[in-house]
Amino acid sequence: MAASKASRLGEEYETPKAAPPPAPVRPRLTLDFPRDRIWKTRIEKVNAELVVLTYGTIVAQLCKDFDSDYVEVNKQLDKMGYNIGLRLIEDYLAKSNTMRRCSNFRETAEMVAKVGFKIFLNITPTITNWTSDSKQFSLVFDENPFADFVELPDDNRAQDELWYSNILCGVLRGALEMVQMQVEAHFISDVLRGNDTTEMRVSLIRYIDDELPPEDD
Amino acid sequence: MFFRTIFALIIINKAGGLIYNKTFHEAGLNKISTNDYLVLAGTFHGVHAITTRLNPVKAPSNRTSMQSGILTRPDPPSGLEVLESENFRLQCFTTLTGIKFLLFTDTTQANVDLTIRRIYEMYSDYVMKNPFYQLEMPIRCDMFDRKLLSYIREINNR
Amino acid sequence: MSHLAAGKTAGAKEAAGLRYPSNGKTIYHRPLNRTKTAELSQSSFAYLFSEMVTYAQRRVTGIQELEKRLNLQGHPIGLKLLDLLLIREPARSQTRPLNIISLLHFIKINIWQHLFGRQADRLEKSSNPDTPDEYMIVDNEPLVNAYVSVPREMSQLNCAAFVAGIIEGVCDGAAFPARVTAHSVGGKEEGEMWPGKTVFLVKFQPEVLEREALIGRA
Amino acid sequence: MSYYFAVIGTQDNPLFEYEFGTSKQGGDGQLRFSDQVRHLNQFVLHSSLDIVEEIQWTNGQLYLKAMDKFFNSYISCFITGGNVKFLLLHQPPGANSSNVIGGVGGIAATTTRSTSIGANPTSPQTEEAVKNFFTEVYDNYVKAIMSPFYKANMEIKSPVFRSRVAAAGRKYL
Repeated sequence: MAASKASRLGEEYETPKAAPPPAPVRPRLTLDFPRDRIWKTRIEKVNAELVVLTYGTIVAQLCKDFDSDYVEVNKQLDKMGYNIGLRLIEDYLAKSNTMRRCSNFRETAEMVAKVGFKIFLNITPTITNWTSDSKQFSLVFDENPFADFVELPDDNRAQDELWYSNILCGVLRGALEMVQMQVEAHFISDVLRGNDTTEMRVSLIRYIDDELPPEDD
Repeated sequence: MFFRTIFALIIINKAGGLIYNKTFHEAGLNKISTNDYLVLAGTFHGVHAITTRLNPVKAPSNRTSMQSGILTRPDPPSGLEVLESENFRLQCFTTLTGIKFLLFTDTTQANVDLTIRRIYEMYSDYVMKNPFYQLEMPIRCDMFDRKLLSYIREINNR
Repeated sequence: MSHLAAGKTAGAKEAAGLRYPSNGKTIYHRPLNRTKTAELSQSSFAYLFSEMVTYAQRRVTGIQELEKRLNLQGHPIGLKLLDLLLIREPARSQTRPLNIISLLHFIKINIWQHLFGRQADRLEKSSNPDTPDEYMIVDNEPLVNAYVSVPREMSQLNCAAFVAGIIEGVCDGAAFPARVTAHSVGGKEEGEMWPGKTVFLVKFQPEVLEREALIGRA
Repeated sequence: MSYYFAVIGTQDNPLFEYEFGTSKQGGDGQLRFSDQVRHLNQFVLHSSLDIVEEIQWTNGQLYLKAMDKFFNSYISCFITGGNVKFLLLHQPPGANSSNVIGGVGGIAATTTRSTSIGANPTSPQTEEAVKNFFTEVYDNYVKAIMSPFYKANMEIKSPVFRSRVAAAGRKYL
């Protein structure tokens, strides 16, 4: 299983070398608000099914508007997510009391998985499959609230073309762009497609440093 | 005499544009024109940008670099944070996304940090979650005004 | 009535249309009640709702059309919730609403409680003798509008049209076809207690009242 | 003993059909309807919709029990919140030749005929068994319609749903 997974993933990105030991992660949150406490005390909550059904109706509407052109639906979902990400980052920073930015991408991955996903979707995806240059990782979702109640259309295309939760890729892209990171994110597997896991690949393209001239060296 | 009073709030977008200004206590600060506020916002933004570059020479480089095989970047240097006159104090809070919240208060005002952070939370709720608000544009959100006013009133009447 | 195309004989090999994970886990394997009391952040809802409104806005020309679109997006949710909440009722109270009042109570109590964590604030019948087909569900502070400030030039708009669509879906599903619209009635003055107060106007089709009269007589 | 089960949409359109034989009293679950009978069954089921319409506004229960009879065929009904009907047509053994040959032939005779499920379509045991079958199907039906891609009155094509109905049939009938 592990071997087949590796070979499958191998098509998607550079062959992963044995990842170096993770860099020590300095805590970026004030001790007053560890993440479980944030979820319990600082987050206004609503019934999960309201959120899940609302997402479902958005995806269904897009499929209708774009005549089941799933490639286009993926794009639209990513775009919506991007717009959300641009705004959601402020909530993330305000609620988590984050005062300093992550010093490297490994730290960013930790914050995304353990704080971001926790406070917005109450899940903590697993970070895995780092590349040796620490610029790409995967988020593996054991649980995906958006996919509750979902069975993709049986039209011989949806399971090959539609990434049902694609909005999440856009959210990551938008949110990280606002804190000066250009990333690329896409799903490489989804249990809704019949895969055994739901996995998103996230890559750092570059740090956006607007106060410095573009790197010339 | 007014002690412990919040006079006004200004919000400046990433590009230095004034996107919000509200005076809470008419008797506290003399009225200045919207144009003056625009100039104030732009000027503060510019001065802030220059002060972020005014680092002691020996400070570690501000550049992204490789450290033990990982691309690393340091925290951005903070710029001007407080400006004080005989009659008021101006505190600036810059978010990691580059928005500046400027709070004008009485010079003896306590807990300004907390107040600004609470305002930031309101901004993230009532501005950023409003489908009719366009990023970087002037803020016209009834709900934000209402929540902000009642919060500040509570502090000023304390 | 014609037979459906799918295989009819017991034990027939299922047409392998959809693929499933090797652990076999599908929606059919998860208990329906798994997420009954689960919670997610209100922010997540707010962002999705906000994007739904923004997206809808790009595809319409007027406020009425925008409300219609939001209504359409809520409608299927109402249809689904009707059965989802019914199946979760204890067996003895598991009954279909047979008249307008029990249907509206189901909406005011069960639907609201489930979606918004509290009942709707009021339920009223139109006092106008000309409109015996109209009912009003009042929400002082619709959760969907928690962070929404409608610009002045669009003051006719109430984004809770989405909720109106959910209500309409419940009514249509239960065979009480109706048109449901959302109206802002909160005062705009400062110090107003419920500036976002919303009335959901439920207008039933004539056949619903006719049937109700028939059943009443029986 | 053979069964014909159908889910009927609000426009009287079929959303799902499934025929099966009993698995009780040594039944092998195989269908024993002749082609002729199968054709007739659809007609019988459809005509019972009129009766359903009569009683659905006087009885708010989901399970309406055996509410119609056509010669020796009994039709049990269950109505969902969304007014979709589950109809189950069942014939007691001996009702027609195809049944005698099959389902009942293999009876192990540990139970008497009068109390066995199906032998007496209106007995409390049968009512209970059919109810359990409907309840289990309802659970799966709700899962099917919860999918955002499911629209009202759409045919239910999921193979998992079909296998779930089959399993409920084996379990209770």
